[in-house]
Amino acid sequence: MSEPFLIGDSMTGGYGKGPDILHECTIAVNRGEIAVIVGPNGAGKSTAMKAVFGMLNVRGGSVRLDGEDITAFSPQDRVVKGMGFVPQTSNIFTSLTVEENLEMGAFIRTDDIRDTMEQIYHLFPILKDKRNQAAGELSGGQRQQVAVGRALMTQPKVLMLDEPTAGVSPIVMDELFDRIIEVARTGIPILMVEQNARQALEIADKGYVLVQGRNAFTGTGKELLVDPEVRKSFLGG
Amino acid sequence: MIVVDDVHKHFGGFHAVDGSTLEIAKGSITGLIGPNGAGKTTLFNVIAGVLPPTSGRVTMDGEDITGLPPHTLFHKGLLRTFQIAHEFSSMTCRENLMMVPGGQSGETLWNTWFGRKRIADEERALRAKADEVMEFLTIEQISDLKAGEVSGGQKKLLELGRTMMVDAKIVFLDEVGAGVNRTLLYTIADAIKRLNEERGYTFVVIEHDMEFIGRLCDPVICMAEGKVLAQGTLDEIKANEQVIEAYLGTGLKNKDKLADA
Amino acid sequence: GGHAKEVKLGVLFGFTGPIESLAPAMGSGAELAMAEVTKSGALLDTATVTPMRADTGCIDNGLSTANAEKLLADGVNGIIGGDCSGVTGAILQNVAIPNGMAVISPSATSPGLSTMEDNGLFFRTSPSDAREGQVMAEILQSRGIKSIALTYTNNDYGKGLADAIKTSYEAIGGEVTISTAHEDGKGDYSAEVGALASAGGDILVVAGYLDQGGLGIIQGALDSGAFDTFGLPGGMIGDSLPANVGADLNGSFGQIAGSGGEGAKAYFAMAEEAGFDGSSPYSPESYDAAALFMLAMQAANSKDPADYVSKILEVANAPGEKIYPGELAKGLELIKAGTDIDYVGASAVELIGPGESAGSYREIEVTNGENKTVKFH
Amino acid sequence: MSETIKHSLMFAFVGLLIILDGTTSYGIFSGTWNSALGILNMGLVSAIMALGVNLQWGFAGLFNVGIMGFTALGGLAVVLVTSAPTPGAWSQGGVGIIIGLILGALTIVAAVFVTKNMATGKPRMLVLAAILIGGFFAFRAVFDPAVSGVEAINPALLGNLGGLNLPVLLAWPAGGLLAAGAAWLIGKTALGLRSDYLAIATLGIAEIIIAVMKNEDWLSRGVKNVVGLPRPMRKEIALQEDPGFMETVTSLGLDPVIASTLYVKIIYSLLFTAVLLALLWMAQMALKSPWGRMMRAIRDNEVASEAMGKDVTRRHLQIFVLGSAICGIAGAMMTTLDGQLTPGTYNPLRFTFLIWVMVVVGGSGNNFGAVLGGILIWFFWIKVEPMGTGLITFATSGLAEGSALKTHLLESTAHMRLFTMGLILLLVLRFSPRGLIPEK
Amino acid sequence: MDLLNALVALTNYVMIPAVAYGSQLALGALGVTLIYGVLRFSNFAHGDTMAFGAMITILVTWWMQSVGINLGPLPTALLALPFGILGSMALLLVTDRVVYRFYREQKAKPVIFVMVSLGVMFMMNGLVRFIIGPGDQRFADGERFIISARDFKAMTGLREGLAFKTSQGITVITAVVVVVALFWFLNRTRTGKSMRAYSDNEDLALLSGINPERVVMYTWMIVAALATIAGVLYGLDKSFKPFTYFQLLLPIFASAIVGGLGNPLGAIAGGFIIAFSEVSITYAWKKVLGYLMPENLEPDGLVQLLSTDYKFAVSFIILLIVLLFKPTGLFKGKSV
Ligand SMILES: Nc1ncnc2c1ncn2[C@@H]1O[C@H](COP(=O)(O)OP(=O)(O)OP(=O)(O)O)[C@@H](O)[C@H]1O
Ligand SMILES: Nc1ncnc2c1ncn2[C@@H]1O[C@H](COP(=O)(O)OP(=O)(O)OP(=O)(O)O)[C@@H](O)[C@H]1O
Ligand SMILES: CC(C)C[C@H](N)C(=O)O
Ligand SMILES: [Mg+2]
Ligand SMILES: [Mg+2]
Repeated sequence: MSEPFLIGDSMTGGYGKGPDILHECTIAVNRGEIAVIVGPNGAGKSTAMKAVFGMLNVRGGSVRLDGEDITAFSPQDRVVKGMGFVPQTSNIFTSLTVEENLEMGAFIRTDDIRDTMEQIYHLFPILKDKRNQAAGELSGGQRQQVAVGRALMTQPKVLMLDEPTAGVSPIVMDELFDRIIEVARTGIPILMVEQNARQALEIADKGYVLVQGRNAFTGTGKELLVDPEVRKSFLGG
Repeated sequence: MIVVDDVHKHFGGFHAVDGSTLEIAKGSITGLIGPNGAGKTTLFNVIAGVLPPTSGRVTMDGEDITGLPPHTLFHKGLLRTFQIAHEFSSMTCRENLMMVPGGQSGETLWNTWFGRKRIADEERALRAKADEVMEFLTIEQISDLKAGEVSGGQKKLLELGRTMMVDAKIVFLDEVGAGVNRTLLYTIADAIKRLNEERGYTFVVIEHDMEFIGRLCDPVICMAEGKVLAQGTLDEIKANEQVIEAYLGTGLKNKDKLADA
Repeated sequence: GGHAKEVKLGVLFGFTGPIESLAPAMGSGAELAMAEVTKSGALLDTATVTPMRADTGCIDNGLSTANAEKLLADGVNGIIGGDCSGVTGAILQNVAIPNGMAVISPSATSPGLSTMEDNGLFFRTSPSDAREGQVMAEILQSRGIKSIALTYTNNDYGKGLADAIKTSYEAIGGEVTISTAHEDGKGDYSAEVGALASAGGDILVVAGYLDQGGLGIIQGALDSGAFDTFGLPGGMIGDSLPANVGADLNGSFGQIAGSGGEGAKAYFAMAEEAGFDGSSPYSPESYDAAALFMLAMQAANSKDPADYVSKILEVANAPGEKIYPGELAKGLELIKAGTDIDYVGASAVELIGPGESAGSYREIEVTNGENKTVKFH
Repeated sequence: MSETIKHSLMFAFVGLLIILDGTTSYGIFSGTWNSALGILNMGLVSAIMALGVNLQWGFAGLFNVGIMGFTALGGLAVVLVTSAPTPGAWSQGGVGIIIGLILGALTIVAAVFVTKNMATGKPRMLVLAAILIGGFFAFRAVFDPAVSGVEAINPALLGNLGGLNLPVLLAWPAGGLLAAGAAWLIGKTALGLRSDYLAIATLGIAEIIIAVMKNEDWLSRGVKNVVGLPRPMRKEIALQEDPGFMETVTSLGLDPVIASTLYVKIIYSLLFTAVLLALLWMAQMALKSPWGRMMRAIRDNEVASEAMGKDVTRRHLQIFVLGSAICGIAGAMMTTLDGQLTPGTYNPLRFTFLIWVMVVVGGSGNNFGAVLGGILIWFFWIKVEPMGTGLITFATSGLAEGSALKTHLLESTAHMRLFTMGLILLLVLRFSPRGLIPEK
Repeated sequence: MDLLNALVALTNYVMIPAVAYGSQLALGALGVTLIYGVLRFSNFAHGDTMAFGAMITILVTWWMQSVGINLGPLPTALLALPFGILGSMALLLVTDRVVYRFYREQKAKPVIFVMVSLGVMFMMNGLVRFIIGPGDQRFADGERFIISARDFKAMTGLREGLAFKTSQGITVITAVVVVVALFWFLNRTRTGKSMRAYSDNEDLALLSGINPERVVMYTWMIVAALATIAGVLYGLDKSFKPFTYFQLLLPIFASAIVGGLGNPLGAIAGGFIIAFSEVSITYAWKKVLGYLMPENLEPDGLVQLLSTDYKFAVSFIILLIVLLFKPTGLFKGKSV
């Protein structure tokens, strides 16, 4: 089996000097694939994402991107390497306008960003109306859209989303998943955490179930969806 | 129980709530849905006294509560959760819960010096109650962690847990489900139902998860652009053309493409 | 009385804080006198005199008392200080008087200090504000000035002096159009200048400090054309003022404590040689304060305050041979020989009843960018 | 457990510093108990102020930078309570002053009433303007002549109304009350402000209080100062003249002067310690109770606390008044210790920011931290001078005798004081960024 | 004629000084507000930074004067200014490296930063006095007045003079230019926006590829420039004295806060509010009314609302009133 494009390989670690939260946890995603992480609250999903992004002290294991070991890289360096990330909480610049938020997403790009911005506005029309409003004044769902838009602006080589659909309305969620599929089909791997797990797993090529910082189940999206154990414990029956 | 009468809330020139009129029946579990930015949270904030309405009136059991501050409303039995979790981040999760009940005798300075016995007794009871709530929400393992250092979903659960610390009359839940594991969410739904049936709490629930709404709510109110768009049972709402267009949508377009690949 | 080889004198000024720019020259003045005496070897069988500096912050009672305690602990035989009246009061009440330590302040001029129960331990080489008010009123009258605008630095010195000037001047028929305070060390004095200009008057009298707010006020008044002649009480007399303001100050006049000018002139020369500005306010008074201590010790043949305080008035006042700056050795010898002396010093010291300087004054006029003494009062 | 030991050790360390200062004259230490107790006494006062600030900041997150004002009010209380009434002051204008003040207050009350009860619009503006302008001139008309009357009475020595001629210990609670009253007024108007905005508002109010105390001579002689305030014990001189005291002292083989000065200082130490311990106990009990929990919740997230039924405004006001009252008490104690009220000495650096340094270095949110910080920082505030001198002597020891640089540096020694203070502050904060005894 | 005289008197004693003083405060407040906006703390060392920058400029000015370099009618200090800016940039960058960075890494609370800046203030305070001493220093040269009161009277024949100093002119012009430049920089340039983004959410800035240390460095450099410019202009107009610069901190903070912390426009507005309230409320109207009123109605008293003793108090009262209506300042400032 060839090496996945992005892999967090048996990562162990926790916050600061605190106890380990991840225990030999592995998550990986291939080019053009969508990998979805699900699991109960506090299982360590977000922690795993942060570990992959270098925002955590990883005490064991490694992170590799396109074959390169990036375990020791700082988050900014990973951004430069082409990784984009939408955290679960405080994921927008509240005092900047919507448009400035998007511009900041494209901070490391040097080419013309106007097209991408139009695409984002097309995807989330509400943001176009609010482009000059401070992002902190938006509704919960709108903020979430800004956050995802920001990450898309990066035109990353790999996109990591922590619960991108939390709080967005069904119609926008559908749009969002559509867009995620589209992005994935352009060859960009997508790693995301989702609590809207059923929908997410439906479009996922690969699914991970994390429990207490460990890999509990791993399989294709479909496999996990039909697994009765997984359904009962994590997908709401 | 709650009557919202032609409430407007403007931010500068923007009409976030634009003439909403609705009624929440005593003992009901009312669902409040609508597209992002419809004004649901803003309406909650107006009812709960966080934001003064630009115009309009809110009454609770016939009493005008427009513009009353949140802490007064709390003591009248009106509780709410926040869409973006507002935990007390430097306090432990247990303390987050224990601080909730009003009228604790230990909140009076005099008693902290001269009524220590009574405080100790009250504290024991409170602690037991808090532990019980956390156990129910499956977050007992984080009870001694600082609330700022727990996962996003756990914060939302804590948020919900606070409303369970006191006997409320009416509870406004703003997307408690976002970011909460579905299996747990449905357990919570059962609990809400139980509170509603056994203790007669009234609930108003904002949620984008139709399954959750379906399990719980009757009636369901759909808002859009600051106004009430439709009202009825979930099935009625789901069948409403306007609601579908503005809110529910018709599902994934790309799904088939995905299958092709 | 001990004849130990070392006499220690505390120098307790606000080396930091609002008057940090005055304090160095004051300290140097006091130390100059000590060095002079040490070099002469004439004090108490060739005793050396060691200065011990400590800070008052000018406005920090806590720091001042603590530092006074520290000086005592270090075994000083007298304290020269404090500088600002506020902290001086605190030092006296809390440290000096309880411990029977003698204190001579060169600059604390508040009348409130006169009546403090000081057990005869407190002296000042600066004259009283009330006296200066009279002198100034006379000078104003003699120059034919009918009305003045008056501004003062907002502390007990400024306020007391302004009150004195106002009362005396009005008593002889002058008009004070306005009497308003200014705070030292602030940035901008346009508001004060505006009010003063509006009130009008023949000249502007500035009862402040020449390198503090007083300078700012004069600068502002000149720049805006509000006044072109200024009345300058003691705190405003010093070389730095004409130097800083320039030709525009010519024609302004005032008075400063000091007689004959002989003593002062000698002192300025000595200071220049020692490398500091002797004409800086209260620098002469500081020299004199130190000198008085040492002369009194000599007269009592003891460095114990209990013995020598009673001698301070004696050496300071007539009758006796006049002693000027630079002649401390001579003074000490004379005392030793049993001759009475009258210390004049750099600031024409003459101590009166409650132990403060009686104050004779010289009238100053600024001509060609220099302070020229024109008359004595 | 080890935490407790560590913190006890820190207190022991501060105690040791004081003891060393009393016993050895090596290095920065003075070697006399007078000096050591002097530092301790102001340290205790500082600790009380720090306790008050910690209450406001550490418990409730109120950024009060007006400590100076409350301390000064405490000092004012001492004058108003203890000094003798000025003969004739009341007939010469005292009554007029009071009437004038009442007029002024009525004007403001009327203005507030109108603002609250009339509909917005032109008529309200007009009425308001009429009330304010009319009130202002009425006030000036009554007040100004009365003030001149009082201030004309022997201005060099009196010129003020004087006080109630009561024992000085009563002035301490009175200082607390005066500060509390002012804090209540301020809190009612300004507590809606947050963080640095509240800070500048309180700073401004403190400046206003000082401006009033400096310029209203009828109140406490303004910048002319009130000296010779009474004390809660006999003066040293009186002791030295008291045969009974002398007898005891000589029988113990002590120096009478030292014995008398120490006697006074020890009594102050005991009094201050008693006040400090009482306040500390109260603060500690409050902190550990549901009240403290509520306060922490409010500090943490006001919106959520409101939603959980806590009356944030009222609680803020409560703690603001309490904390300020404590500062007022400390201010009164300090003025008593100084024996004089000198309004010109109040400046924000010394009376506000230094206290803040104490709280933060000690560990904000922790009462013991505040107390430790108070005493320790005061110790350094006094001792940075010899330390600075030492530093500079050390730094220049390598330089050639008489070199220009060396002379220049030695001449500037005075400025080493604040320099060293800064250095110490940075060092302490570097090694314990959350304070010496951090909040748990 | 009388009307003109009244107007001229008012301009001379109120308008011109307030505008100049306001610009000086505004320049200082810009630095304070920028640090607050980006690094999120109130920097108490700002006054001493101003003093330091001005000091370097003065030393260089003296040197230039001694070798005969000058700018003709303009003060030589303008030529020396770049050196002062470089000097204070160096100082601030070193301070940041040695002191502040540690606390940034610790994610210390703003109040810790405030206390740390107090420590830095004490040390800079000593440093400046070590080098140049605590006294007054003069370094202004060139043409002192654009128009002096005497000339004005001669030219117009009015009884009242109008003085406009070169330093005032330079101050006002510089203030305008600097504000426009800063505003443009913060809102239009990438670096400027990244500074605002960093101040908003540090972690997220990191995720956008913004290098925080770079942002911090730029901030300090701009602050150094602002502080030096403010310090030098102030020194030119009034005089240079370390203690005054420390005292200036208070009105500067008041300006930044009343305008709304973190907002450059607010700093400007705040500077003028503070300056105008200090200068105008305590103004004695006697002179102006004297011109305006008929002879027999001329006022006896000073017609002064409040004596100048209360000028600071008044400016603070105005500040309070503004804050009561606009709790985060005129321009919706930040609060941490
Ligand atoms: N403080 C504010 N200033 C300006 N506009 C605001 C403010 N708060 C909310 N809005 C706007 O009001 C609208 C309603 O927001 P609200 O939060 O009520 O939406 P919502 O229905 O709760 O949406 P969601 O489902 O996304 O939470 C949004 O368009 C939002 O941008
Ligand atoms: N900042 C933090 N500091 C210390 N511990 C933390 C922090 N954030 C989270 N934790 C701990 O790490 C554990 C895993 O948290 P994480 O956020 O990864 O969960 P999650 O799987 O993303 O849950 P959710 O679905 O609720 O978002 C939690 O139990 C929490 O206690
Ligand atoms: C040195 C001076 C500022 C002291 C002043 N004469 C005073 O009495 O306070
Ligand atoms: Mg998570
Ligand atoms: Mg919402």
